Parts: sequence; C-alpha cells; structure tokens
Amino acid sequence: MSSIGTCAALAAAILAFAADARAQSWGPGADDKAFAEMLRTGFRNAGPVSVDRLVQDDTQAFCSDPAVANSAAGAKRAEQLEAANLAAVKWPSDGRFLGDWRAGERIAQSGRGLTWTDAPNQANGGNCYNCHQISMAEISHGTLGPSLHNYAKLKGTDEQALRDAWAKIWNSKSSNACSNMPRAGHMGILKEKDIQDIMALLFSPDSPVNK
Amino acid sequence: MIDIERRRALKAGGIFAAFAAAGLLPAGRARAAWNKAAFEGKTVQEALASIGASTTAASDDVQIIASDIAENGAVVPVQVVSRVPGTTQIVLFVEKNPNVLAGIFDIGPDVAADVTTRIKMMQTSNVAAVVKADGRFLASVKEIKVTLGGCGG
Amino acid sequence: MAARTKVAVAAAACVAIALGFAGVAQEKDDAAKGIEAYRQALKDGNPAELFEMAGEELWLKPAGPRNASLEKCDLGLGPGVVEGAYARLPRYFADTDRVQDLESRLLTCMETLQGIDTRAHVEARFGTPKKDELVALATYVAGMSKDRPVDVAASHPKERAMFELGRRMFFYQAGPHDFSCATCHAQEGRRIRMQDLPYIPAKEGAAAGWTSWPAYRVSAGQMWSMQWRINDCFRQQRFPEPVYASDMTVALSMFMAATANGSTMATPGIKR
Amino acid sequence: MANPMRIRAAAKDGITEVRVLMNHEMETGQRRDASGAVVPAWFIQEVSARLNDKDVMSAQWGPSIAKNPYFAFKIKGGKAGDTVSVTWVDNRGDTRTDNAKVT
Repeated sequence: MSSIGTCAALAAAILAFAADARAQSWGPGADDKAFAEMLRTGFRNAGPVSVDRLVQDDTQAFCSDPAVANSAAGAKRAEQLEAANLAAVKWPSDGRFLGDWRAGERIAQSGRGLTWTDAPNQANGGNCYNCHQISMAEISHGTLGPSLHNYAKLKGTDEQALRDAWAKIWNSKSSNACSNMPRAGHMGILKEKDIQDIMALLFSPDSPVNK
Repeated sequence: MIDIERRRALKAGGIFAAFAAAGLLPAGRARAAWNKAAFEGKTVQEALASIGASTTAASDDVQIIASDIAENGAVVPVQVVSRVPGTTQIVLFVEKNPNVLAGIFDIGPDVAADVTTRIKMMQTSNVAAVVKADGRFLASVKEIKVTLGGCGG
Repeated sequence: MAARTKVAVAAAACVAIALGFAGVAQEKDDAAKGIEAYRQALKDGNPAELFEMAGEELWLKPAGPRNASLEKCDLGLGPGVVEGAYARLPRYFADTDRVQDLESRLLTCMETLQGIDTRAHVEARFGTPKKDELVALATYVAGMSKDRPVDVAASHPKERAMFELGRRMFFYQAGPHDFSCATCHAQEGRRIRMQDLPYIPAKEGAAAGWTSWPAYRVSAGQMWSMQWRINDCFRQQRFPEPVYASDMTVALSMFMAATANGSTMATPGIKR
Repeated sequence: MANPMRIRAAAKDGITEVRVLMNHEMETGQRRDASGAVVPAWFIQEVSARLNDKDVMSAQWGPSIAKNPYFAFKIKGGKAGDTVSVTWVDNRGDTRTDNAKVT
C-alpha cells in the first residue's frame, strides 16, 4: 500500500468531514488542516492495522464533536444518521434470533480481536462484560452501559423485543446516533451466528441473565 | 553501597561457602538447601508431607491478612502473622496453583513471626498458611478471589 | 499421615468457602471494597522504585557517540534541573520550537548531548530494550516531581494550540469499534470491568490519570510511561499505532496536564 | 548481572521493619512465549537477611512469588545506623546482595 496515497486520502476524508460540520468547538491552532497533519504524523501501520482506520464514516465524524452533536441542529442530523444506520441493519438470514446462550457467554466475556497485537485469525469478542453487568456470576463487569441482568424479564420476549435487541447489537447507532456501543454486526466485529448466541444469552429462559 | 568483593565471592563459590568462609553463618546453622520435593508438590498434602508436617490443626492464632479480592492474580499481597508461641516456620500455600507451595519462611529468634510478600494466583483459590511451632503444625485458610481485568483481559 | 493432613486443611478450607458464598446482594459492594483493600496493600512497596533506580543510573551514565551523560539535559527548568521538571511538562521549548512532553524531550537530549540517532528508539516496540531505557528515564524524572503541584497553564500560543489539538483528538472517533478516548473517559463514575475510568475532561479525573503515570503495572510486571499508557489505549481502541513522542501524543498529554493543572503529582504510580 | 534491590529498614520501639523490593522475573516455567516455546523457569529460591552480619532471617521461595518480589519482615532489635543486608540466590545460581542503613 502506498503510504502517501493513504495519507492523501486520509487528509481528504478529514477535510470533507470538516466541510460537513459547522460550529466546531475547537480553539485556535486546532483547525482542520493542523488536525489532519497531526493525525498524519501521529499514527503508523502496525501488525494487521493500517492508518486507513483513521478515516471516519458519517456517524463517527458527527459524533466526534460533542458541541455539534448536542446542538439543536445536531439533533436533526442525529435522526438522519439513526435512520441510515437502522436501514443498514441485516436481519437474521435464517429468521432465527436466538442461538446458544453458552456460546454467547463466551463471546460476551471476550474482549479480543482487531487490535494491532491480535492475530488476524483471532476470533473477535463482543467486549460485553467490559461495559455491562450480564450474568450475576461474573462480578468483574463494567458500568459504562446499563445492567443487562433480567433482560428478558424486563423487556419481554415478543417479536418486537427481539427485533429491538437485534438492531441494537447489530448497529447500536440505529437508535442512538452517538451511542458508546460498537456496531457489532455493521462493522463486521461479530458474525450473524455470534449475535444469535448473544441474543440467546439475553433472552433464553435458561440463560443466567434471567435467573 | 554494594560489597563487590563479597558478591564476587558469592558468584564464585556459592552462597553457603562464601558465608561460611566469611564466618557469617553461625556454626551448625547452615540452612537446608532448597526443598525441591516440597516445591514440586502438586497438592497441599504432598507439599506438607515434604516439609515434615504430619498433621495440621486449624488455629485462630495464625492469621492471613489479604484482601478478599485480588484485582490481578499476577500480584496478590499476603501477610501472615503467627501469635503461636515458639513459631519457627511460616509456610504459604496456594491450593489451585500448579505447584501449591509458594514459600517457606524460617523464623529465627531475632525476627517476628510476621512476614509479608506478594504471590501469584492462577485463579480464585484458597490460600493456606501453616505455622510450625514446637513440632506442631497449625493452619489458617483464606479464600482470595481473582478477578478478570479490563479491556482485552 | 497424609490423609489426616488433608482432612484438617480441607476442613479449614470449607469454612473459608462457606464464608465466600455469603449473600449475592452483598457481592457488588464487597467486590468494590475488596479491590480497594487490594490497591491499598500494593501501595507499600511499589516496584516502580526499582525502575527509578535504573533510570537514575542511565541518566548519570555516559553514553552515545559523544560519551556524555544526560546530566546537562534541559527539561524546562534549565540544564540539569530534574527536580520538579516533570510537574511542568509538557511545555514549549524555544530550542526545538516545539511543545514537548518528557519523553519527547528525553529524545532531544539524547540527540543533542549524547549524539544518539533516536530513530531506533522511536521505532522500537514497548517492552524492548531501547524503549525500556526511555521508560526508566521517564520514571526517574517523574519520581523527582512527586508531591509537587502540576504547573501546566498552556499559556504560550503553541501550548494552547497543542491543548486544543489534544482536546479534539480526545473526541475523535474511528475504527471498527467507533471508539474515541471519550468513549471510556467522558462519563463520570464508570468503570471497565473492575477498573475505574477517570473522567478526563474535568480536573479531578484528569489528575487521576495524569498524575499517576508512569506507573508499575502489576498485571504484566511492567513499568509504563505515559507514552506507553496512551499507546495501549489506542491499541484497545482498535486504532493504528501512535508514533512515539509524536505531536498527537504530546497534544493528548497537554490536554490532560493542563486540565489537571494545580493537582498534585503522585508519580510513580502502581496499577493493576 | 542482576539489578540492585531496594531495601528500606526503619527502627521503631525496638523493632526494625525491613521492606525489600527485588529485581527478578520470577518466571514460572509454565508460560509460553509468542512462538509457543515454554519460557524456562527462572526464579529466586533462597533469601536471607542479616543485621550487622548476624543471620536473622531466611526463606525458600518457589515461582509462585510475584515478579519483582516484595518482602517485608520485622527484626527484633536494631537501631538507626545499623546495617541490614539481604541476599538472594536464584535457580540459575545467580545471586545478589545489597545493604541498607537502618533509619
């Protein structure tokens, strides 16, 4: 890969994003040109991870300036982005929302995959326990996201509840443009089967989540 | 600050030879060599047998001071205090480690029966302290939970 | 005889296990308290001291083509002044016309005083000998600012620009997980697994982060500098790898240091 | 050659509290490196301490003692100006002795 080509593409992408956003909250010295140059000199390719990852999509660009994202104009833009992300959700190809909750628990525990030190064939984890309480048996859980304990008891298990949860896991930005949660399906972090397994962890009556 | 000559002597002749030569080890108190059999013990009873402990009795006078939870199993602070009169040895075990014996501390007349160190724990496990006093072996056990770390784990 | 031993130890073990299973509702508070006790126990006897000693030795040892030590290195308070220097970094340096953090400045001194081509130091992975040298040096220098107030006002225009760039970087989302620094560090009172996450946009949280690095990481038995801390945050963010001592890393440090201005240095720290 | 220890020794009310940090990998022999090869065991096996050349403490360690070991103990007696010295020997036969003045 040509690093010059990558850098040029990167700078162009960043400037394109800048043209799209208004009312930036950055002070003198942090204009788009200076920032793009800082990014260009600030990162390098490592292992399987290239600097191409710095290029943002529309959602990432919008959510990278909280002053814009939280403005009145931002609210309208957020709705558009949510609609676009929702439209991009892929529903289960076999029509089954629920897989194996035990496999789901393993995926929820794992925080591996996609870093520059991970082997390219490393199975990606869901990172779920990093932010959520899930099974009460795991005391080492994060609190960045809400507790998912008793998920099915609280949300029900009807078609709508299943579709909502699927959409949230596949593409969290489908309901909240600047959610802190990764878009597990949309970005290719997890496969369809992985998400079915995590869905089972949340919804299965046998799952420790509902005990 | 460091006695270079002594260190050379140690490297050349082995520690016991050097101290014996320098008159640092009291006569007749040359320590037993590293107890290989005990450190290779896979179970607490194997390791205990290797240090000559035939029976142990639980005792409140042996105290393990450690947090109930270790944020990381790689470093778990543990203090053992014995109030048993005549304590001559404190032995520390981690039940679920591949080799259960962590350390043997000889308590001479010039030190308190109070030692602190940091151990590795592969997983949540019981930690046992066994104290030798007047030929008896007294024990205390504490469970320490080991939690998984953040991010990639 | 082994059998009798087994019974006694097993009996004691059962008591401990029974106690360990006390009420699930208690579990969460107990976990937090247990972790706090664990952290307290670690503070007495921080292996970081071993790295401070190693760093001081490196500082005093003649090295490089010029066979010079780093004793005349100007960390911002004049040549050779180490005490208190870290509490006033990052800062603008006229001789390089750059805003520099400690590690970037150490590279400058290695180049100018010792005649060392530091490109290999920049390229080297963390945990390899060349980076170990820089981390030890940083630990030594940072330790000499322990208990001093952070004094980073970012008043020079280039320092101000660095602060703004750092603030913008802090919120920059990218990669397959859509993560930015802010994803984890812009909500108050949250944690990842059991690790508390400092809320960096405000003074208290910025101080919790900024003033406790370099720190000894017990998980790997490694000493980490702030550059290493930032490097590994980006690794976990699924970003490409930061360039060591680049303006991007200095900008983030400036954002943290200036936000933490007035708080007290607790270097070197000890962490899980 | 092995790196120095950090020894602190403080006398109070007739007891000298000694805290030692040692520079050592304490490799268990159970770990594998990135290429999958077992990293050989390498750990401190014996530790001893003296107060003014009088042998006061000894210990035997296994690889379950944490990397860069910390060891604290209390000597009966001792006063400011006395010398505490600590020696370790590892399973490769490498050894290190360092001294500290009691404060």
